[in-house]
Amino acid sequence: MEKVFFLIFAAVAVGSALAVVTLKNPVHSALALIACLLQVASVFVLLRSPFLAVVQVFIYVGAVMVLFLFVVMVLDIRQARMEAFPQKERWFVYAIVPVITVELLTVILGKGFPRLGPGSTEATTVEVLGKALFTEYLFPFEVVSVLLLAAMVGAIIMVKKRWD
Amino acid sequence: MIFGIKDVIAVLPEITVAGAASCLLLVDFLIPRERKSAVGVLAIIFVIFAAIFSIFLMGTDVMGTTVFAGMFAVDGFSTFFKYVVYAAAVLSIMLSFHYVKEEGINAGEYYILMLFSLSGMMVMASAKDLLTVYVGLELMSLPVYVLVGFMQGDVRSNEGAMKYVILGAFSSAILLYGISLIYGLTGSTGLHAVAAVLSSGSVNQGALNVAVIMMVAGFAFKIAGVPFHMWAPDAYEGAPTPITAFMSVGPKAAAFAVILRVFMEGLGPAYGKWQIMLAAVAVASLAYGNLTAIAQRNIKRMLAYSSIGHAGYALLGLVAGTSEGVSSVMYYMAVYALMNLGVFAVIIMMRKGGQRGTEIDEYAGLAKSHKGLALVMLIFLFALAGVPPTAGFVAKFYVFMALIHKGMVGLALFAVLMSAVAAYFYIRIVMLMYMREPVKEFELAHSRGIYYVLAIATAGTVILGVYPGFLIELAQKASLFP
Amino acid sequence: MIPVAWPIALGAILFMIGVAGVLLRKNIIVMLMSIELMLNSVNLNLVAFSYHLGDLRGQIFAIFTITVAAAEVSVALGILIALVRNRRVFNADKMDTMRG
Amino acid sequence: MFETTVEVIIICIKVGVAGMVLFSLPIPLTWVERKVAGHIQVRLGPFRVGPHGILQPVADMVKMLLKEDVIPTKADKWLFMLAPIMTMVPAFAVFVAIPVGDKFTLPFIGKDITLYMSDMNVAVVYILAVSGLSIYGIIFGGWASNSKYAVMGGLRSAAQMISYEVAMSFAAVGVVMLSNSLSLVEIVKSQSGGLFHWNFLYLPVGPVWFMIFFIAGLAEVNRIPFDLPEDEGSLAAGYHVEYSGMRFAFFMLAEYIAMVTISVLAVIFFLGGWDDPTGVIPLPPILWFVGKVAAFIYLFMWIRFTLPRYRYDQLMTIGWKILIPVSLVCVLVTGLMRI
Repeated sequence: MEKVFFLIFAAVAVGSALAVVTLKNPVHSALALIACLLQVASVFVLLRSPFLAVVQVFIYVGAVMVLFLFVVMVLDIRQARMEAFPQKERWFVYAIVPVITVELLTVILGKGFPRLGPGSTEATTVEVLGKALFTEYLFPFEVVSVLLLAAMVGAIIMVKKRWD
Repeated sequence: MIFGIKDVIAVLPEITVAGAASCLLLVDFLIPRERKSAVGVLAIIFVIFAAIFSIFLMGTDVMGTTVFAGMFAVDGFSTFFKYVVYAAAVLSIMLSFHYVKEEGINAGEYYILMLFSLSGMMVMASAKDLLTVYVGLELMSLPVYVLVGFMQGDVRSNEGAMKYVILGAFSSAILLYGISLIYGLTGSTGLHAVAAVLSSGSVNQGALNVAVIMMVAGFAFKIAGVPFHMWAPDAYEGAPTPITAFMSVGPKAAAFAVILRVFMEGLGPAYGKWQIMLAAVAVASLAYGNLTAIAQRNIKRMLAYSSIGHAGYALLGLVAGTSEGVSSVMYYMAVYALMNLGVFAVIIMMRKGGQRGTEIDEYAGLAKSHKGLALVMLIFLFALAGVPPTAGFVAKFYVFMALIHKGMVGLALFAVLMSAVAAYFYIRIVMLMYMREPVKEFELAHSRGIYYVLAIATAGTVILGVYPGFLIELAQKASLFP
Repeated sequence: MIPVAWPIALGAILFMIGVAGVLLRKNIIVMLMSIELMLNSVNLNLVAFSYHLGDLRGQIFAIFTITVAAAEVSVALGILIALVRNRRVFNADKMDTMRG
Repeated sequence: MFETTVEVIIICIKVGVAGMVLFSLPIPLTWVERKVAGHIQVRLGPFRVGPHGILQPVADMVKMLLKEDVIPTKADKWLFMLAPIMTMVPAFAVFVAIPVGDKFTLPFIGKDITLYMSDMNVAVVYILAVSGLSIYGIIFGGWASNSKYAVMGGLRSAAQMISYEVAMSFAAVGVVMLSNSLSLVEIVKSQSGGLFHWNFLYLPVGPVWFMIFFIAGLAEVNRIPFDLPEDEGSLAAGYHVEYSGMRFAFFMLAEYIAMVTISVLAVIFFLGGWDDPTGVIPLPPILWFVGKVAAFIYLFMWIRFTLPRYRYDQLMTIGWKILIPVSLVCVLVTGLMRI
């Protein structure tokens, strides 16, 4: 049963990912990316990581993508949305990407990952994650908090009309 | 696991810098626009405090241990690189005082973002876990993206920042993919645990190859190694010049610190795999960087290509994969910081009024009217070219020795050949300065900050060239394998 | 039980689609979205490994990745807005003020 | 096998009941809203169709169904048609995680039936995440209409919802800190035992958290005084200005459900859910729950017909310069109190 669900999610995810890079209108790409992110969140649930799934929906879909759309709309990208696609001068990428993908798949999955077990059926609880985050991973957590402050200052300073 | 006072003491320098940045954000409100240099002065003072704490840590029993559950190492290696980035930050801030006024970008956030970036570099220098490596890397990069685009009204600055941020994020994603594979292969992200599993040999070699390729590619982006260098020339040219100086020195040193630690400690057992890839990147960087630099007319662009070339030299030390190689990279980074900041100090001095000081032709005949400045510039250019008795020569020599001791004579010969090529475009500027007649009167920016930087950089370049022993010994002691 | 190969394969495919998007598209916003796609595939990898290793590290790493990616996007979009204000370009190829 | 089948059937029934209730809720609510408006502003309200206009919603529904469905020529057709559904789906999906009571035992069979579809251990984050998704319908609806007013309304909405989602999440964090759980059932249980155990009365931070949540909630559902996205004065009707007929009805439906969601959440987070405040009145818990929610909905309407609308910059000031700093202080205080 889980496998069937996974295959459905995976198929939709790949389809919408392709849509992200092929659609001409950035707003449509954003919609496709939202779909893809939601599918990946569903896969997280299947992989017994419900907290990560909701974090993905909360931060990525709920905030990051809104930011994207906001910028697309503020800048009124309608006029600039059309671009020649496919682009002839980069034809070689079309040739290389599928080859690398196949190679990646065969190489990575060829011999498998011997250290990996079958996986448990229990979902990771928030309590466990929270404890780990504030003990073992306290240092990176604090670094990320500084990083968010820096990013906030940076984003504001870039966008604010400083003086004219 | 409860954290004690020891963990806090161990990260005191980082706390100082990050805390100073946060406090200065508030202080900045109280300072009127025309006196924003005060924020820079305060920033320098705090960095000096951090440096004092770093010295103080060397005497405590925290030295040589890891804290925060093995995430963060306090050792000679990290302290060495922290000093390089402290120097880069302090000297770049000194270079900025005049320049930001000239360009009309004197905002307090300019210095504050530099401090944030500095704290990221410090985290990188001490990172003992791939997770810490990643967050440190991003904390270093994000403020630099913004600083590159700090000249809001200047399209070149905006474009440089845009290219830098897109390619930076792209490279981070590639690096992360490599890290995720390493995690899957070894079940850990701690460098020691990764090394332990890798040396047991029971890993999927194909997937390991992919992971190593991804990590080499991701890190090569950060040090602007060919073929992952495309962002460098545009970002260097577009950025405010003191930021160009800063990013050509600080982030590069921090990235090398991380590369050395990750490859030598974490992926040490996979030496055979990454050695050949890094050698390829190094050779490509040497050839492409030095040959393309010849054709440049803009001095910042030329220095961008030259920095690509220098990344190639430094990488060669890592390719050797020995203790000597590691310490040669450390020495190279320290010396490169001094001589590069020196060159940029001269360039910033040339930025005044209508004179941009970024075109190479603008330097024609400098020696006729400003003998001292031309001499100083000559010293730095000779150092970058690797002419004895400057420190640049010693640094290159030391890298080549590491290669030769490892038996890689071919690589060493190629590198020597490339430094001959490099000498051409550095010395071309010297010729311009001394042999040509000046086109017009030179205007020079006189600022105490720039003089200090020139003095420090000149002294460092000359003294380390004549008496290199002291710093080399320090690097050897602080090397990963003393 | 989902075999470990499946999410990893999905991740690899999404990653390559993202790479193709960055290399092929010229629209800066779409390039940024492609980068998000790549980061997303990284998260998929990390979570799948974490699940099969019975180890928390991967999930924690993924939380950090998501957070940092959000910060990165905000900075990138800020820079884009500054760029567009000065010069109405959305195509990476039209960023050609500097050459050499 | 039998057990599983029964479980599946029970879940299906729950989904069906919840869906029907949610779909039919706007029918009484529109009538109530107009009547409340009439009484507060001293006018009649609907009075023609049926006694006291009680059949007015039916008439409205017939009108909606029969109205021509207009799609503007230059609109992005697919997105235009998708947008109303995109606002509605998250509004419904939120209710998967919302409990309306603990459980009751079926008479004769003796089987326990829980009054929630699933007791997720990440329910709080799930609700915040999923209810945040309804913004896409608004953004895409506004954008796809290809009309200035609609785009402006969509943009305002996006900015407003993002800004207030921060404050709202902080309020949720406060509740989680007070109740030590992310599961809504646990949060309600932690408040059981009468009025003085409710988070609302966890002094001194409880009332502050409640106000933050309530104000942010008002803004999240675009109700007066924060209904800038559909400001008639300056934006015609905002993001749904181009919509008509059933598609418009979908937007309205989603808006009413969002209002109910916020009321339900406020009751669960702060007012003890189905807990009896006195401990002596023998009413079934579900009635307490419905009663509290109804009181909240009335409060929303009361505010709507009493207060004027804020200016856009005032709205942003309230969000960023008041609510968020206050939340930060509150997190600190709550943390200190809970050590």
